[in-house]
This record gives sequence, structure tokens and C-alpha cells, in this order.
Amino acid sequence: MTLAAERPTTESTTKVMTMAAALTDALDLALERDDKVVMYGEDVGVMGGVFRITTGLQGKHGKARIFDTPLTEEGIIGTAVGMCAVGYKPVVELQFGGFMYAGLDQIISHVSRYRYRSRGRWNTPMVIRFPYGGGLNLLEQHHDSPEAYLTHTPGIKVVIPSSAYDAKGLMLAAIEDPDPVVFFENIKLYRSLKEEVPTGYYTVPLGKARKVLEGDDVTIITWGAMVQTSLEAAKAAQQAGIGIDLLDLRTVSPLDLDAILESVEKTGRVVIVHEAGLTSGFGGEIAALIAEHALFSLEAPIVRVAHFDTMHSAFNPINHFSRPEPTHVADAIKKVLSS
Amino acid sequence: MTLAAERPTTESTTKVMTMAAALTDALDLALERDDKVVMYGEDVGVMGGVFRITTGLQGKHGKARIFDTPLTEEGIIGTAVGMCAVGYKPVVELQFGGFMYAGLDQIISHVSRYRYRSRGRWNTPMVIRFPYGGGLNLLEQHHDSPEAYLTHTPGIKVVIPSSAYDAKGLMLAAIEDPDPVVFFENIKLYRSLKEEVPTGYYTVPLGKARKVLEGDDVTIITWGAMVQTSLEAAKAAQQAGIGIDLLDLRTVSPLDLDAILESVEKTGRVVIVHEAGLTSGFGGEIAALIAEHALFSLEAPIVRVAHFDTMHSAFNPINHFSRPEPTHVADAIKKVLSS
Amino acid sequence: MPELYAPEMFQILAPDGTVNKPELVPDMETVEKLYRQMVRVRFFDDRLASLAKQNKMGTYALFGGQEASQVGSAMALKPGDYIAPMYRSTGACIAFGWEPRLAIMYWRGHPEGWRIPDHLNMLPIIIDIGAQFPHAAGVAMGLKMQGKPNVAMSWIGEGGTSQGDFHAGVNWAAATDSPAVFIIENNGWAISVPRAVQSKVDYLMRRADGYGIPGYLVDGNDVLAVHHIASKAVEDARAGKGASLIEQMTYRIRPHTTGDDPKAYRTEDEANDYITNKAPIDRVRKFMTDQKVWDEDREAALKLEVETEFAASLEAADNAPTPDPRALLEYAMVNPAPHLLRQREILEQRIKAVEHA
Amino acid sequence: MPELYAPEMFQILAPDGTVNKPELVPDMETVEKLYRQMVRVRFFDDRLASLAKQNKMGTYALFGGQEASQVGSAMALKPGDYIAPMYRSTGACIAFGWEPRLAIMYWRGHPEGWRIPDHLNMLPIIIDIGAQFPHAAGVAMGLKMQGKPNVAMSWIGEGGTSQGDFHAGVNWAAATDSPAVFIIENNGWAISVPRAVQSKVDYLMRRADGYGIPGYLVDGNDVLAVHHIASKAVEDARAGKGASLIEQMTYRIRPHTTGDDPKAYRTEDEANDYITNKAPIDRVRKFMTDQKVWDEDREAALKLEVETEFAASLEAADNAPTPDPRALLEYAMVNPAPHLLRQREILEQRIKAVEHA
Ligand SMILES: Cc1ncc(C[n+]2csc(CCOP(=O)(O)OP(=O)(O)O)c2C)c(N)n1
Ligand SMILES: Cc1ncc(C[n+]2csc(CCOP(=O)(O)OP(=O)(O)O)c2C)c(N)n1
Ligand SMILES: [Mg+2]
Ligand SMILES: [Mg+2]
Repeated sequence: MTLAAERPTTESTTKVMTMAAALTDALDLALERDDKVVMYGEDVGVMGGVFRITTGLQGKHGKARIFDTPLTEEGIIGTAVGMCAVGYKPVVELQFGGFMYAGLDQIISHVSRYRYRSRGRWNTPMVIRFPYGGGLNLLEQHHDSPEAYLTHTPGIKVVIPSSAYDAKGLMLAAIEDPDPVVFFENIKLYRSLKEEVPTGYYTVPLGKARKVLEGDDVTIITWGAMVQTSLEAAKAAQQAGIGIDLLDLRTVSPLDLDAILESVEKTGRVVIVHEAGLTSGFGGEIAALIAEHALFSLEAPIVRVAHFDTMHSAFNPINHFSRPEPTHVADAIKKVLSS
Repeated sequence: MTLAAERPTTESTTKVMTMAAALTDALDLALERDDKVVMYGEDVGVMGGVFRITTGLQGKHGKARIFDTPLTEEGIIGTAVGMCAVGYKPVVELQFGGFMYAGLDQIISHVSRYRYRSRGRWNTPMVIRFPYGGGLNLLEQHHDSPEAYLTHTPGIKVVIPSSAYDAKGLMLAAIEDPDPVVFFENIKLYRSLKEEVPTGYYTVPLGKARKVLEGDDVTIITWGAMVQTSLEAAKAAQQAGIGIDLLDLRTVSPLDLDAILESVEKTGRVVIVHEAGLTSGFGGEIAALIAEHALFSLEAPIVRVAHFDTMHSAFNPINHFSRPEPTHVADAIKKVLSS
Repeated sequence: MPELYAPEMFQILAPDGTVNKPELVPDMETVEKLYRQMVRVRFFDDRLASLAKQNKMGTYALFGGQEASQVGSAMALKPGDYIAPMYRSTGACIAFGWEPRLAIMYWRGHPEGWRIPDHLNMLPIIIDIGAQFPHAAGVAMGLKMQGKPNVAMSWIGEGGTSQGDFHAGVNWAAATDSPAVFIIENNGWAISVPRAVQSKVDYLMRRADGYGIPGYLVDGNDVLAVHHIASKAVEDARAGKGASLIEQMTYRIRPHTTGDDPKAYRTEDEANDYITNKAPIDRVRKFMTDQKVWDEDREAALKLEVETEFAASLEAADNAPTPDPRALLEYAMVNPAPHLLRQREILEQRIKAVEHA
Repeated sequence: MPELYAPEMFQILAPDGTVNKPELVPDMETVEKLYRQMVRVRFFDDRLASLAKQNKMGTYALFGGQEASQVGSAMALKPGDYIAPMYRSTGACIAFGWEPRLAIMYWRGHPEGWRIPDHLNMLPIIIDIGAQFPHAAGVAMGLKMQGKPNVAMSWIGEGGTSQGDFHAGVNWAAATDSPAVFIIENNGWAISVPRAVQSKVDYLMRRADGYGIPGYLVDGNDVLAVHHIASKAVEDARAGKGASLIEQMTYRIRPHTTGDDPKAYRTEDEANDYITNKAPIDRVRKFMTDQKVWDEDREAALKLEVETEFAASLEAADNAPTPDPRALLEYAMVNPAPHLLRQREILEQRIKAVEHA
């Protein structure tokens, strides 16, 4: 687990960046550093992506390094498998997490298995990146949070940053990583937060959670945009004298179980927050691991706060009754403290 | 929860059937009873399916009711959505659970959402059935157990029978059900077990677990072929004086949480067994629900027995080190009793 | 290998309003119907574009410029037929009978806009590109099995033709001889990606040959041509001749959605050229005026009519009751599973908390 | 619409061993190489079929009858080229350089058979139909980007042409002008489903037109024809002319896999007809004999050679050490995540328990 404070100090220059800018910066550095890195997908080239994360990169690095492709997720992911076989490190973009399903077969059956199936002859060190998450009133499927489909798929890593600093460092780590990584970029966080980010190359290790708040009473485990949501509730709780250990997992696979157990052993009370639907969401796996490895530390039932078990609806005026909000997390904190 | 004993007695005639025969019987009755039921898929027509579950049905009911189609899972499932819109109840077969991924996009994005998205105007009361599970040394992907991809997908029901009697009754219930149902048929169980099955029409309700063994010390929660695997271990334990409550979930969605909690409150010790990979498997969700609803009944950490987090390998000579075996369940029983 | 035949782009009405194939011009009543519908849906699109600028819409996929393509095809259908629309098909949906009030509410994310009326054989609008084609194939197969004289029609963008579902759907309907009409609305762009990136072939309707069905290349800005070919495909389908694939060459003059800025990828000249030279509405008006069946008075009356209708639709949409949050858990299942019932309780608590706040 | 052209089935050697296109017969060394390879892989298939009957194999997908189709295409490749095989491509894989010993072990589920040798540009055998085509397209795109004079070749059954991945893969390679050769091995059947169910089109290679690439219809039982066309497609790809689609008409004379019984769906006459009239090996032998470059002695020597090779391969496979269960958790990740390390511990316990039992 890395505390926010433990950030590299070797970097002299930093710049205030949004997460979007930090990601652009990371992709730019990766293209510069490793000529095996190529980027492609729908609209990533000329336009720089619908969220403009690859803006300017084609102009700078050329069409051979970053380019637009036919509109097919199974094609984008399937060809990336082949590109790996001739030595590339494709960093492909899907336009939204909700369109990953059209390429999910290639992820489950091939990206995840190619190395195992060929016993090391063929690797798939690609990164599949996409915007995901709710809160912007876009169209249906533009708000899905499909991480649990991936955590159940062996052989891949799943990264979901919550800050500009982490986004850049995790992206560079993901591109370096020899295993395939699916990289979630929260659409609400792209431009809502800014922080100081080193301008140079650095990595944040995959598999290490970040402690956002330190406290003794309740552990909140979360990732992505829900870190902000939980933070709001946690700060209010802290003002009311409740100590919150807020863990931002940063990567849900590999999972930093040590960090989770350490915190749970201290607080004995756990709230898990995620944007995806409740049932069989990744929160279930976390709760199961706690019930296996730290059962007797628990002083209260584990509470999960998650989207209802429906599609992430496009009923803009009322979605906040379903998607986790700070008030829902506050209710969960109350609940976990009341037993 | 239904005890095995509580079976319908109105039926005078029964016959000894394998699960395969019971399923054929159910499909035959459904075709006879409801002319909106149509069946299609790869090889289901002339040949009667690779496991011969639809054998004889085309001869009896005609090509208009059961027929072979182009080889495309996205097509089979996607067209079934359209067939529902004109009033049919398609009961489609995928050749193996591991080929469901090629049609998963249609399941996640459409089968599961069509009703919600149209606010009741369009329903998808289809059944998607397929063989699944390990142990027969077939090819890669022929042994996958993909239920957790579906339990995380809202709006669908997931049925996984473990006996001939249940298979028939659950299939008829699934076909009657107005919600979409994915029906798992274990390839090892197709012909390995026989029992008395009523020859007439009956249903087994979706969402009700079956108590296979009754005992006070340990609860084993499982489904599909793992019921047999667990039963072997449980019987040995019982002989050693350990009382086992063995729950066969029969449907993992809806989940019979009441039956689970009732048992856990009694035993305080839980083993969950499934054939799918461990991480984010449906066992995680069950453990999470127990940690939420019956935490203080637990006297020992919850133990999950599952396939390793790799593809279900085709390394025939050694797969049994990974796929749950009675000895693994026995180890888990020991473990859960030792704390 | 023998040479490929060169498909000709089917056109009845040239951009300047002159007639190429006089024998194929329908009766003037039909022409006027098509014209009125184009004006009506285009006005809808214009108004939604400006409502979006005022932040009074959610994200909306504009179809302006494609009104001939959408109206001409949808109006080839009859009661009992089905449509499987995509996000850009709002014009086709309205021409098919979707109330503008509901369309406005749909694009605002109001649950009552998402409710598809019982009488309307319109499948849900599909956002994930391609999926609608297997649905349409399934509907068509079902209609055939029932012996009904009806068809399913669906639309896809030229970008969408690269998707696996495009192939699975067209091939299925072809192989099963099902009454489906598949329309490629080639508007030149898939957001920022030009047509040429999608495929090496010159015309996407060439794919029809590979499925063993008729393929048509049509001037998608000529509503008479679109209507003629769509009607032919529909009638063939009704007559048991199976599926067809039509490519309608048109253009999206607007941003991809209300959130897009086309300056990032194309010149304004391109859109202006279209508006000046290929505008689908203008050419029909010119033709009708030449034929003396249309004049400024009629035009003014039509304008008033569509304005009035839209104003009433908008007012009704604006006045729709604030949605009940309980809609979030409706229709999740017919027989809700226990976990949904537990979530209903949580929802009730949240509703109560807000009411008491 | 203009008439479709009628593709002619390309053939060099007629079933009776007579030559149609003498100018296209390659030098006799090449003919002999192709012949020897066909005999070799067919013997492999025959032996695996009988080993399976003795329960000495796992499920195995037989390719007997398709030896010309597989050998003729795979032998058009050179070092540095890649193949993306499917489950029925074992003949192509062996012709490409896969050791028969490894192939036997692969089909027995021995982990060492699954290990693809470092020198062999053979992608993993794909079981889920269609997925190999996007992989091949990706390899081809990468080779082009690297400026390498190499190609990717992949095979699919005629049933597989209905899959979305077929479309996504061929269109991608076509659109990006990548050096890929896509081969449809049309063996008439997808398990029990006849060709006609898959599509309404007469020849699946017609789809090439819809992707803007060359399409070829070839007698897949004529190894000279297959080799000629595959070589042309390969050389065009090397020369920067992009992708091609070839349909090779052949026949699977055996069950679908060792677990299948074709009596459930087709007559024995059909297979017998093939064996009598279209057998790919016989016609080359007849031709070589007519040309006086082959005789019974050579045939006997070849038979001995392939028998000897196979016997050694089988013996080596039989003698392979029992696999170490630790293989189950190898290669799951390069840097195993903690949950995999926990599972390694469990595996060690299980291994210990068995050793102590
Ligand atoms: C499966 C899927 N992938 C990606 C997207 C994102 N997306 C929305 S519109 C669009 C371009 C579509 O172009 P085209 O098919 O030509 O239709 P048009 O928008 O021009 O009508 C893309 C890539 C999507 N909606 N669905
Ligand atoms: C995606 C997928 N769906 C279904 C299957 C099951 N299956 C195995 S072989 C086969 C028929 C394939 O026919 P074809 O493509 O013609 O190839 P052939 O076996 O004749 O070589 C089917 C349906 C599969 N392997 N993969
Ligand atoms: Mg377009
Ligand atoms: Mg075949």
C-alpha cells in the first residue's frame, strides 16, 4: 500500500493536470519510450478520441503509431492479440466500457488465455483502455462499470485509477507490464479533479492500494469515481468524530489483500462501495476474502453500497437514487457502526 | 427449500431416466404444450445435438418447431430477442457453455435489458441452454462454467440442476417463466446418474434450493456436478460423525438466500463449492451475503473450493488437481471445522 | 476473375429537382406525403439541436441531412411491420409513428419516453452498434414462420457494417429467406472516421452478393429513390422473396451528437456543399413547385403545422411529471427475485430520506 | 442489377489424374514434395483415428480427406510466415513444421504438447470458431507495419463463415491492406449441418467482392490447384497487394471428431463417393505414375518412411514423462498475482497429499 505522501521525489518538475491530461501525458511518454507501443481504436487518431485523451498524439507520433480502425470491438481486441504475436504492445481504446461486451469473447477466450494456452510462446502484453462510469447523463451503455466480468476472467489485470497522479503512473506501469491489462478511465473524473503530476516518466505499481484517509472505526474499500463519493461521506463522518480508513484499491486485479486485511483487523467494520451492480460485483469477492481471512476481526456485518441490479439506466433525472452517492455511503457507515 | 422427499405425488407414472433423458422429455413436453415454443441452434435439428438432448424432436414436432441454424452464437441469441418480439418463446441451444462468450454481448446488452429498456413493451422470455462443466476430457472451452458472468448480469435467471428430476422440472419452469433463463446442463451428469422421474408435466420452482443432506456441523453450498462431488465428501464426513447440511442451490439466480441463512445459522460453518474459477466466482457473492446477513452465526471462516484462476485447462491427465474433487471438499470440511 | 459489375446509384429526382426516371415518380399524393414527413422530422431535429444548445436535452444523436433516407424507407412500411432502429433513427421512428413528445422525453432520459407504446412495433433504440441486425433477423424469421405478410426493417451506419453483428444478422435473414430489409445509411462518417477506413470495398451494398440476396445502391438524399427501392425490397419480402440490403448514400450535416464538434475532423465546406447541392427537402419542393402542386402558401401552412405540432409536443414533454424513482426498479424482472425486493426496500428508504430532507 | 459472374472452380489435376492446365503444373520436385507431405499427414490422421478407437487419444478433430487442402496451402508459406490454425488444421500445422510427436501430445492433453516451440510461428489452435481470423489480421497488420515480406495464413470451416469474427477479421485485413490469406475449407458439413444452412449464397468466396479483395474458388482436393492459388495469394500479399479469400472445396470423410457418429446425419455413400472419385492423394499418385516419376517401389519406400517417423513420434509421445501438476498454474500470469500464489500453495498441498497417499 502506498500513502499519497510516498510519491516519487526524484521528479523535479510537476504540473497541475486533470486525469485526462495525465493520461494523455502517459500515452505520449509511452509512445516516445517504446517503439513497440502502438495505439488504435475508433476515433483515437485524427480526432484524439471522444474524450480527447489521445489528442495531438497522431500529429506528434504519426499515423503508423496511432490510428483509426474499422468499427469492431472484436476486431480491435482480436487483432491486438495478433499484433502481440509479432512483437507489438498494442494500447487499444474502446469507446466506452459498455461496448467492451462486443469484444468480450476475445478477452475471455484469447487475451486472457493465449499465454497459458501456448505455454509461454505467445504473450498478450496489451492494454485495453476505455472510459466508464456514470454521472454524465450520456446514453445507455455509456455508463456501465464492467469490471466484475474481468475480475472473473483469469490472466488479466484490471486497473481503475481515481486520481491524475495515479492514472499516469498506473498507465505507464500497465504498458510496461508483461500481462494484459484492462484500464478503466472514469468519465466523471477525467476533468473534475486536478492535482500536481510529475511531468516525467514514473510508474505506480499494479496491485498496491492507496490509503486516502486514515482512521480507526470503519474501513471503506472502493475504487474509481467512488473514491470521491466515499471521501465526501468519510469527511463528514470524520467531522462527526468517526475515524475512516479509506482504501482506494487502484487495481482490482491484482488485489492488495494485505492492505485490506490490515485495515479490517484494525477497524472491524467494512463498507465496500462500487458503481457496478451489486450482485456478483467485485465487492462480493472482497467480502468473501475478508470472511475467509479476517472473519474474527469483524465486529459488524459487511455492508456493500452498489448500483441496483438493473442496467445502468439512462433515466437521467433519477439515476442518483441507484448509483452510489455520498448519502448512500453515509447511510452505510451508520449501518455498519450500529451493530 | 424443497426436500427431495417433497416431490409431486399427483404423478402416477414414473420412469427411470438419466438427466439427458429427463431433459429430452421436458423439451418434448414443452413443444407439445405451447406452440410458441421453438427450438434452434447448431446441430439440434437433424442430429439432435452433440449430446443428443433434442434427439427425435425434429422427427416428432417438425422442422418448423426445431431446426438447425447458421453457426453464430450472436446470431442465435440475437435472433431469439427478435423472435420474442413476435410472440415466440425460443429455447435455443449453444453447443457448449464456453461458446456462450461469442453471444455474451447479446445476453448482457439485450436479452437482459430489453424489457427494462422498453419499459415492459418487449419481453425476452427465452431459454438459453447449454452443456457445461469439466471432467470428460473434451477440448478446451468445452469445460467452462461461466455462471458468474451471468449472475452479474441483471434481469436474467440462471438455473443449474444436479439431478434428472430437477432438470426436467426446472426446464419446464424455465420455459414457463416470463423472464429470460440461462439453463446449464452438466455434461458429466447427463448420463452418469439415473433416478425415477415422473413421465408427465411438472415444474420445480425457480429460486428454491434443495437440501440433499441434513446435518448440524457444516453447511456445504453448491450446485451442478459439484453436488455429487460434495456428496461423496459429505457422506465420508458423516461416517466420521460430522453432520453435513448439503444445499443444492438448483438456481443461482434467483438465489435461495433464506435456505442458506437458515442452514448457516444452524451450523455456523460454511464450505462453498463450485467448478468455475475462484476469483469473482458466484461463491464470492454467496460468502458476501452470509457476511452481511449471518455474520454473527459464523464460527469459522468461510472456505471456498473452486477451480484455480486459470482457463479450465485441457491438460487431461492433471486437471483433477484443479477442478474440485471430493478430496478437496473433504479438506475444506476439515479446515472449516478446525478453527 | 471476371470483372466486377459497377453498381449505378439509383436516383429518380436529381438534386436540382429535375426528374431522371419519370416513369417511376409516384402519384403526387405520395410525393407530398413524403415531403411533409421530411419537413416534419427535420423540424424536430432542428429544434432538438437548439434545445440541446440551451441545455434542455440530454445527449441526442442528430439526423439532420438524412431525412430523405429515413423517411423514404420508414414510409415504405405498413401496419404490422416492425422496425429495429439505432440511435440515429429518430426520424425513421417518428415517420413510423413514434410520438414526438415521447421522442423528446426519451432523449431527455425520462422513463416515460423509454416506454414504447403497445401499438407501436418499434423495437428499442439500439446504442451498441450492430446489435439491431440480429434482432431484425429474428423478427423477420418469426413473421415468416407465422405466415404473416409483414417485414422487419432496420438501419445501420456505414461504420456499423464493420461489426460482427452486421454480418450475423444479414446472413441469418438471407439464409432463412426471412422478410428483412437491411439499410446501410452511409453518411460518410463514423464520428470522425471516414468511410474509407471501414472497408476497402467501394460500395458496401456489394456485400449483398456474398449473402445471396439483392443489393441496392440508392441516392439517399432522393426521397423518391429511397422510397421506391425500399418499397420494392419490402414488397419482395412480403411476397416471400426474402431479405435485401440497401445502401443509401447520404450525409450527416450536423455533429455526431449534441456533444460532438465536427471541426476536429472535417471541413465546414463539406457540409455546406451538401446543404447547397444535395439537400433532400429542397429538391422535392422544387419538383412539386415545378409540378404546380406546391406553392409558398402551402409551404407556410405546412411550416405552421409542424411548428404547432412540435410546440404542443414540447409542452407536453416539459409538463410531464417528474419521474418517480421507483421506475428504476420497475421491469427489472417480471417476477422480481429476492435481491431485487431487498433493493426496493433500500430505494424506499432513499425516497423517504429525500422527502424528509 | 447486372448478373453476377459465375466463378469457375480452379483445377489443375482432374480426379482421374489427368491435367487440365499443363502450363500451371509445377516442377516435379514440388509435386513430389506436396505428395509426400499429403501421404505423411494423412497417415498421421489415419493412425490417430485408430489410436482414438483404442482409447489412446483425447477427443481429436480428424482431417482425413482434407489433406490436399491443408498441405497445398500450408506449403505455400516460407520461414517467417505465420499460421493461425483451427482445431481441424493439424495437417496444415504438421506441413508447416509442427512435430508429430507434439501434435500427438497436444491431442492427448499433455501440457508439453501445448507448448508451442519457439522457432515455430504457429499461433495456438483455436477451438472457438472464428476467433482465429482477427488474430491473423492482427499478425498481418503487424508484419506490414514492420515492413516484413511475410504473411499470415488462417483456415476456417464453411460453417465458421457465419461467425461475426470471420467478418471482422477479413474486413480488417482488407481495409488495412494487410498480408493475410484467409482460407475457407468447405468440407460440406459443420458437424451435422450441411453447407446450405449456413448461407444462401452459392459460393462463400463471393464475399471477397464485398471486402474489396480477390476471391478464389478452388478444387480443394487438387493439391496442385490449392498450392497454385495459395502461392499466388501469398505472393500477392508479400508484394504489398493485401489480403485474399480462398474457398477450397473439399470433404471430411471421417467423423467430425473422434466422438462423433456421422450416421446420424449423412449417408455412407457420400463419403464413399468422395473416397472413390475425389481422393486427393490418389490423383497425384496417378499423375506422377503417368509421368514416370513414381512407381511402386517409391511408394513402398515412402510408406515405410512415414510409418517409421510416426512410430518414433508415437513412442516419444508415449514415453513423455507424466505431466507435473504444477503445469496447471504455470503461465497463468508472468508476474503471478497474490491469489495465484495462494493457489500454488494449495496445489503443493494437493500434490503432497497424493504423494503421501
Ligand atoms: C458497439 C459500439 N461501439 C462503439 C460505439 C461508439 N460509437 C457511437 S457512434 C459511432 C460511429 C458510428 O458510425 P456509423 O455506424 O457510420 O453511424 P452514424 O453515427 O454515422 O450514423 C461509434 C464508434 C457504439 N455506439 N457501439
Ligand atoms: C464459437 C463456437 N461455436 C460452436 C462450436 C462447436 N462446433 C465445433 S465444430 C462445429 C462445426 C464447425 O463446422 P465448420 O466451420 O464447417 O468446420 P469443420 O468442423 O467442418 O472443419 C461446431 C458448431 C465451436 N467450436 N465454436
Ligand atoms: Mg456514418
Ligand atoms: Mg465444415
